[in-house]
Amino acid sequence: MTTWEQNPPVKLPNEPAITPQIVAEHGLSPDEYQRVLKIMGREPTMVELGVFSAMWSEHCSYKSSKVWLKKLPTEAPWVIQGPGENAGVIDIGDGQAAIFKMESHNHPSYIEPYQGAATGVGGILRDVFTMGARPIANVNALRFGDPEHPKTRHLVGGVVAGIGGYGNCMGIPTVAGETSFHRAYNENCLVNAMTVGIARADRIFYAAAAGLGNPVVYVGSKTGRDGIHGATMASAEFTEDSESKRPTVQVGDPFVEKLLLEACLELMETDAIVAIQDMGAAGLTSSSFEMADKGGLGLEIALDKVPMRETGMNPYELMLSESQERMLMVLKPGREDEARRIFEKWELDFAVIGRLTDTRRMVLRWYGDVVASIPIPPVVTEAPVYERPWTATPLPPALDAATIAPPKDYADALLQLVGSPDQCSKAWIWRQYDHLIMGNTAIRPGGDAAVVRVPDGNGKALAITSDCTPRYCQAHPETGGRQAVAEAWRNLTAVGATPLACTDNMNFGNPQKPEIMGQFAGCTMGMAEACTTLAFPIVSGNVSLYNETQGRGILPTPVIGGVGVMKDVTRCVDIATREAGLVLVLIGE
Amino acid sequence: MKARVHVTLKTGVLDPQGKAIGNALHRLGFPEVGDVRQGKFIELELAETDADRAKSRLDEMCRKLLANTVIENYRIELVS
Amino acid sequence: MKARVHVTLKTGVLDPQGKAIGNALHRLGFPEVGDVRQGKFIELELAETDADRAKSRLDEMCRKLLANTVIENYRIELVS
Amino acid sequence: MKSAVLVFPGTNRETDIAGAIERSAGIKPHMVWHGDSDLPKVDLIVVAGGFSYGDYLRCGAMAAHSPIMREVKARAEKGVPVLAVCNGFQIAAEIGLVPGVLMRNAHLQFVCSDVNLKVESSQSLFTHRYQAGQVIRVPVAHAEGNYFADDDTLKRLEDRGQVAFRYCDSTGDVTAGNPNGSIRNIAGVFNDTKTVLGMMPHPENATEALFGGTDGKPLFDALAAALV
Ligand SMILES: Nc1ncnc2c1ncn2[C@@H]1O[C@H](COP(=O)(O)OP(=O)(O)O)[C@@H](O)[C@H]1O
Repeated sequence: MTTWEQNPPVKLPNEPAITPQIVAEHGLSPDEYQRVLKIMGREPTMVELGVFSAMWSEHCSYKSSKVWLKKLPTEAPWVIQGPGENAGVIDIGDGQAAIFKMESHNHPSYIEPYQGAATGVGGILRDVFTMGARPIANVNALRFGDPEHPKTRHLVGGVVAGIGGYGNCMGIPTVAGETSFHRAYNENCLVNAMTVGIARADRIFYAAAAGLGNPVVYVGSKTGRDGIHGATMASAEFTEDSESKRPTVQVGDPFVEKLLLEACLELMETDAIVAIQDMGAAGLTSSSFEMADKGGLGLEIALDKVPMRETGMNPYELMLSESQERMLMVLKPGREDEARRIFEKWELDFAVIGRLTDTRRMVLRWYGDVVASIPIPPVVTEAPVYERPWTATPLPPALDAATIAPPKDYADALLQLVGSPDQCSKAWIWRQYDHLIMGNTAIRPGGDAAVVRVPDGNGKALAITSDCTPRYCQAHPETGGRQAVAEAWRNLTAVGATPLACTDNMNFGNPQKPEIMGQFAGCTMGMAEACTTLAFPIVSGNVSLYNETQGRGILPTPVIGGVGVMKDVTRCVDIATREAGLVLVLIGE
Repeated sequence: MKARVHVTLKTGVLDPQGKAIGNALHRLGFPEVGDVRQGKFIELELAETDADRAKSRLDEMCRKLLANTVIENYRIELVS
Repeated sequence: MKARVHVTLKTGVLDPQGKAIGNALHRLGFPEVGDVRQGKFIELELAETDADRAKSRLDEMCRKLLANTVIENYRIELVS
Repeated sequence: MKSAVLVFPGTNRETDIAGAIERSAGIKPHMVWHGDSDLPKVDLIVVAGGFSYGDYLRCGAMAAHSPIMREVKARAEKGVPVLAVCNGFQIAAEIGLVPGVLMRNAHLQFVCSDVNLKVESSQSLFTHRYQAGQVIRVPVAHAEGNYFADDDTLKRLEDRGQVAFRYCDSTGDVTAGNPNGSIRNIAGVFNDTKTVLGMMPHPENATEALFGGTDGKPLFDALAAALV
């Protein structure tokens, strides 16, 4: 028996007994709770239950999607880091790497469009700069309900302002995106944000902790009671009353994030950092577990040392808070003061909150008392993984063109088409995004793909695009998945770039329904096939399930964020027809 | 009738504005300043003479537009 | 001591935010709404017990930072 | 030309403007951190764009009271030229280096786009490489660029030729092309000695052909030529 079990954790004052109802409120099935009991060998405390609930949420564990995501190709000679880290990393030549990922903030954006979208951008930016990259471009893929729906206007306005508000203040240009409308998104808009950053290929920072006894350091903003249970919220279907009883949404502070970016990059110039991980969904819980697990070590944290925004916070809240603009780092021993000086210069909180141990346990202390002691590997390796039943979506019969009446007036039909919400100019959106800051935007939003010069990159540039056509995916997921990848690839080639790799954001309905799981399976297989054929691997991504309201799912929406490179930015081509008299050529079938 | 609506962030919700103002006041030599919170207030003219009805309409406006009750509280006041 | 500062745009200065709120309320079915003005208010905790001194310090804060007196008026209120 | 670019914690266009200066003057500016007390002896001080202190209260309000801005003001009063762009303009207006204030855009949205500007005066060290009346195209990117001043101030500005740039359409019509509601389409103003220029548009983002065009470059060329 270990010493931990001789001294079982103390409970919090007024801690309720764990009932099946409490287990269910934590989003754990009875079966999953049995696994918890087996791993712990005793009944967990509330703090421990909270940790399991966060770690085993759909959002953190990918329990429904994992088996399918494994089918995606993730390798190529130019891939430095595939899925599994904060973001994917590819080699773009000249000793430089591009680091990128896309992430969803769908549920929070529906509830509080401005803050939900803003913190979505904040989260993806952190994913990229934790790896040592300076972000150089943001992208966003948006899906809203019927333009006539009473909520749509409010959601569009708030989401666009939120994305702009965060990115503009950070000083990162938002250079591309896509926006479309369909009634299936009426009660469930999609907000997917992508960031692309540049780092030195030999200075990438990873999350794996190393070095027994090394200090574990908390930096950034203080922890408040924001979004407690947010990670679980993102994994549960919306119900009619979720608008009234919902938990708090996080508020972002882009100014603090800008400081955090500069402070992290400044510290990364030294060699003081061993590992670094941002605190995103499930905050301190997932960041600490990931770091310790990847390093094969244990972690002891004094939760009372965590900088707190409010009085009376308890260990449960500290572990589950989703306060924004925070990071966890492991430093080399003795480098704390050097790091502290940098973070204090940028007026950020800095606290040594723990040490690495060799116990492979997560031990959480509260003013000396142990309040949780959890073996780390089984939380990760024994996390539930489901092979959910699925039914393939049949290929719909081909439409007989003869059954469709020709338009009475072709000119009018054309006008209707270009004036439709999906086809009309999206300039009113990207005008609200600073797409020029940094002075490297060669092709602005409005074309097939954006082209952004790489700083200190010998004149080379990245091409960036995001694409998906949900109605194709609905009609036939495999074809839709293939098409999304192919479109991204084509958009990159169309501006003159060589496509290198992509990130994805899988937005789907309730995976416990076989037909929804069938959409997921189909899209993934289609994407895998296209990515393999085009040597266009997926290096990072995100899954958002349960996008469903009152039993109706959204359209299957696997958004692809593609990145390509071109050696000479002056060779890029946009869509403008510059002079009269030029010849238009149609290529392809 | 004239009404005033105060919208404030709920306690516990991060208030970056308030925090920034507090820091700035400290830097400017006002060390006596403690916690700072920023809110907005909205003054409306209403073509309505009945106080009760006005209040219930204002309540509806707050819930529909003026405040997001997920993160904000509101307070209604009839001024005249 | 707790204080509240209201900052409003001077009459004559256009208030696009107020106007936008007014329009949105009309669209949402509140035709009774007339003129709308938006302002901000700031709540501050002060480590100060003397009301007069507090007021004069707050006045200084307003002139130095909280309001831009070219376009804005401010009003100070001690709450407790 | 020796120059200094101020960097507040939330400044984010400092590299853009430093690049533009280097391209015209051939020498890198000093980047001066807001917390550093001493400002180097330079020929030009630049207050760059961004969100100095988050700009949560009013853009520029907090930065205006920083110690470094006191120093900038003192130097400006001695005649050292100051170029204040976007957030820099907001800060400069807050401390009275240039007249007027910048309010929230009339349409309430952030606006990033190319705009046409009419050069109102070529009689300054900033604009002598332009022709008076010339229409140039440079981008704006701001949420609070709605210039406002009272009638007396406006009259004084007009009488003394202190309006540097106005928004206009491609033909130079200054009753059109206003992106933010600025009074009399004013996009940039000088102080009364024309040694300080505050402007909302970003000439620094129009200094390379492929990246926004080159209509902003003459401004930096002009400074480099005047301040050798
Ligand atoms: N939310 C957005 N953010 C930035 N740019 C956008 C956004 N929505 C659309 N765009 C830009 O507008 C253009 C047309 O958008 P859309 O019709 O949605 O995409 P596509 O042409 O790929 O089908 C694209 O160049 C795209 O980059």
